[in-house]
Amino acid sequence: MEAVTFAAVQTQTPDFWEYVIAGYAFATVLIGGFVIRLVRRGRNLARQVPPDKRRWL
Amino acid sequence: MTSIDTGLRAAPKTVDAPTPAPIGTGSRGSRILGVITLALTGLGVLYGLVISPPDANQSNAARLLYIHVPSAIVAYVAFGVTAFASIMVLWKKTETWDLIAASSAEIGIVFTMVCLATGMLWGRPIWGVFWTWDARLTTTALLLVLFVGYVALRRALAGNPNRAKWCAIAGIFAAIDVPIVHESTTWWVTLHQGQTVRLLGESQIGGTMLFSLLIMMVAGMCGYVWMLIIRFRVAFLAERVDETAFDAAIAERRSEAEKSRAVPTIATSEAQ
Amino acid sequence: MLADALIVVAKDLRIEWRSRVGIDQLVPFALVVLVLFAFALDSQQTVLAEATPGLLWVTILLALVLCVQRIFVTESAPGLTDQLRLSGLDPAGIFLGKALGVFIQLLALEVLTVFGAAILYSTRFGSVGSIALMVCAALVASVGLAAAGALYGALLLGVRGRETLLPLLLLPVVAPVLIGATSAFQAALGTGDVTSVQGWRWVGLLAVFAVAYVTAGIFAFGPLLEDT
Amino acid sequence: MRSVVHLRDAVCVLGRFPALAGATLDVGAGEVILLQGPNGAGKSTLLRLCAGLLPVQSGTAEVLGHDLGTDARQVRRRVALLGHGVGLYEDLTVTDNVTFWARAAAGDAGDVAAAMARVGLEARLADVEVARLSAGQRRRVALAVLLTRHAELWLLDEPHAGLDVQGRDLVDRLVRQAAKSGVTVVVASHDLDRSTALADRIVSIAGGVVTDDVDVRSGRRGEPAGTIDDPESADAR
Repeated sequence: MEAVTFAAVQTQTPDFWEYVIAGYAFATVLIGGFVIRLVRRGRNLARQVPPDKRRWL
Repeated sequence: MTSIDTGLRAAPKTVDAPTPAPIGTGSRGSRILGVITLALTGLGVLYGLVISPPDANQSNAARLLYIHVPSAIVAYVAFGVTAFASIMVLWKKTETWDLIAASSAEIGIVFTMVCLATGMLWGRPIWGVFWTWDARLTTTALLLVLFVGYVALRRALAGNPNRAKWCAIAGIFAAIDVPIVHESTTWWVTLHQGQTVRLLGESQIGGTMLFSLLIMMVAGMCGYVWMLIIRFRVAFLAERVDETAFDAAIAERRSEAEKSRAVPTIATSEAQ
Repeated sequence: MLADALIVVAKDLRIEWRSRVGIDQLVPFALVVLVLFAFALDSQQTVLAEATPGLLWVTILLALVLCVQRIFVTESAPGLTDQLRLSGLDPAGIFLGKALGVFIQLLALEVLTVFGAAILYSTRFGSVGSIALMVCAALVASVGLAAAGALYGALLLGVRGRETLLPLLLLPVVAPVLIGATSAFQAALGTGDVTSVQGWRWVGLLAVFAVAYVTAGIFAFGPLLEDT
Repeated sequence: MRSVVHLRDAVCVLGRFPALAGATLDVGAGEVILLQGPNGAGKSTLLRLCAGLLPVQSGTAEVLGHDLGTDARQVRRRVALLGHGVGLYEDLTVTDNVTFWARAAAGDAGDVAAAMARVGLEARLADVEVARLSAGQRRRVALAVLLTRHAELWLLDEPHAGLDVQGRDLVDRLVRQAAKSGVTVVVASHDLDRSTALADRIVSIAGGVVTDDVDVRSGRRGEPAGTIDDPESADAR
């Protein structure tokens, strides 16, 4: 039953590239944005802290 | 866990090296890991979008799974690390574990959002709907809300000396909830609706596809460890900045006392 | 620990009795929500009858947030937390007392909303067995809700933005109770396709939640109140 | 002499603000200390620290023989704090309030009646809700609560504030009686005339450190906070 409806869907839209691109773009923007903000914040903060205190543990 | 520890422990060595102080939060260890992550991600995307064939049932939509599945795994690992670190905060009472818990939770939120978004984009063409009240989806969505609450609590408690402890308690409570949420949503779904998730099981995962998935998983884990290291360092630096401000505040407070040292003579002579 | 809990709960109930916030505000609020659901869904009562268990428990959850706010607002008067920490009361006792206070108020609200639903949504109650299921589910669910509520209420005592943060933190945590209690009520009222055997399994899940949160609360309240 | 309060360079932080920036103070058993200093000097913080309610950031802080860093809970049961906030439930009556705190401190109905009689809370007020009391009356109720605790160390923050003459006399009387029975009392006050008549020593505090310490009877000025064993503790910085 489901396989039938599914097959119907598939013949109408043979590829789903728009969804794939959207998904990859979303992941890139979100993770990339997070990373860029993180690195910038790190640089910003590092400037305010003397090097001897910049030991990571 | 071990990989994180080594990553963090290896870092001071590079910082202590006689080179000028690092500009940012990078160290040699983290840079190597970052390059590996980028390379793996690039390879993974190449495999995922170009080399691997479209799935027999799902056509190109299967390519979304190369992001979806790894991000789900990373998200769960990240929240697991937060829960573990929260326990360690209550036990060892160290700043390190508190910062690890906070950092990991934030990264977990990012990956959960990626996981949910790609899941929805996959669900629309394959299931016909963006969202279905499937047990795993519901659990993941609740997990996101729980840890968003955790981060909100951290922000609200900024500057509070008890923040580490209170947030650790909130983190543990959020984590306790996860298995209960999972059980309840599983039962709930089995009672209400059935088949939606079956499609994935039917399609055979071929060699190239499996390889793409594996690469992305490794890339995701490397990325997680890298982000954890950097996020931890950012949090660590933020604490140091606060400390410097605190030292200045102490000095200022004491100079206040110096200024008023003349005053007590009046007060005491009055008193006698 | 239990003696301390009784001292605290006696005090809280006395405050409730004297201020009458519960009777004057909480009960009308719950009834207003029930009426709003009726406005929102339909006047034909078919959807309402189907959805009654869920609507009941959403109402209870909203009331829980207010109830927790209220029972901890009384503790936020100047100097009170200091005195409470100086008092020598066992933190676990304070937790149990607070949770018991929420529990008693919730039970009273549940009885009232069930009657309210019976009238407004024309709910039909089934056999003795299904009523027993409802009573048990409500009792066990309330224990879990009260424990989680008391814990997060204390966590946010003295935090700025507490009013908005409490629902954000508390409501996702009690989501399993909503699912479990709703399903158990569906089994009892026969509105869903949940059998009564499954209904009792839901009570089991609610019990797991209740035990987890009561235990964790007893252990976590000490450090929460300790502050040092 | 065994000291009841023993602070060495105690630093205490409120949020990110160092309310105490290295306070050094010793208080002997049975002494009555007047704590004076400008607003924001750290008096209230010092009292709350001594009650075991605040964490010690650095330095030593011992009260009643217990280290505040490790077992503040042991201290809390044995001290009484009269703070700016009176710590009463608005919706409860006077009797209900005193009874609740007495029961919390393992007292009984006898304690409640005795305490209320001692602070002169007439029967008329016993069944009035705290919300309807004046500031001075609330202070009296808070004093009754304080008495039910049978504490070894009293920490009074501006006890005279908001009280009429009879009320102030009552505070002084209670402090004298307490001191006679061996209770140590630390009073923070701006009402110097009254408090110096009461106190054995006057400790000045400013900017979160102890700046002066004078014995009232001998007029002798000790090094700040009697730092015999550690002369440079407070001045060194």
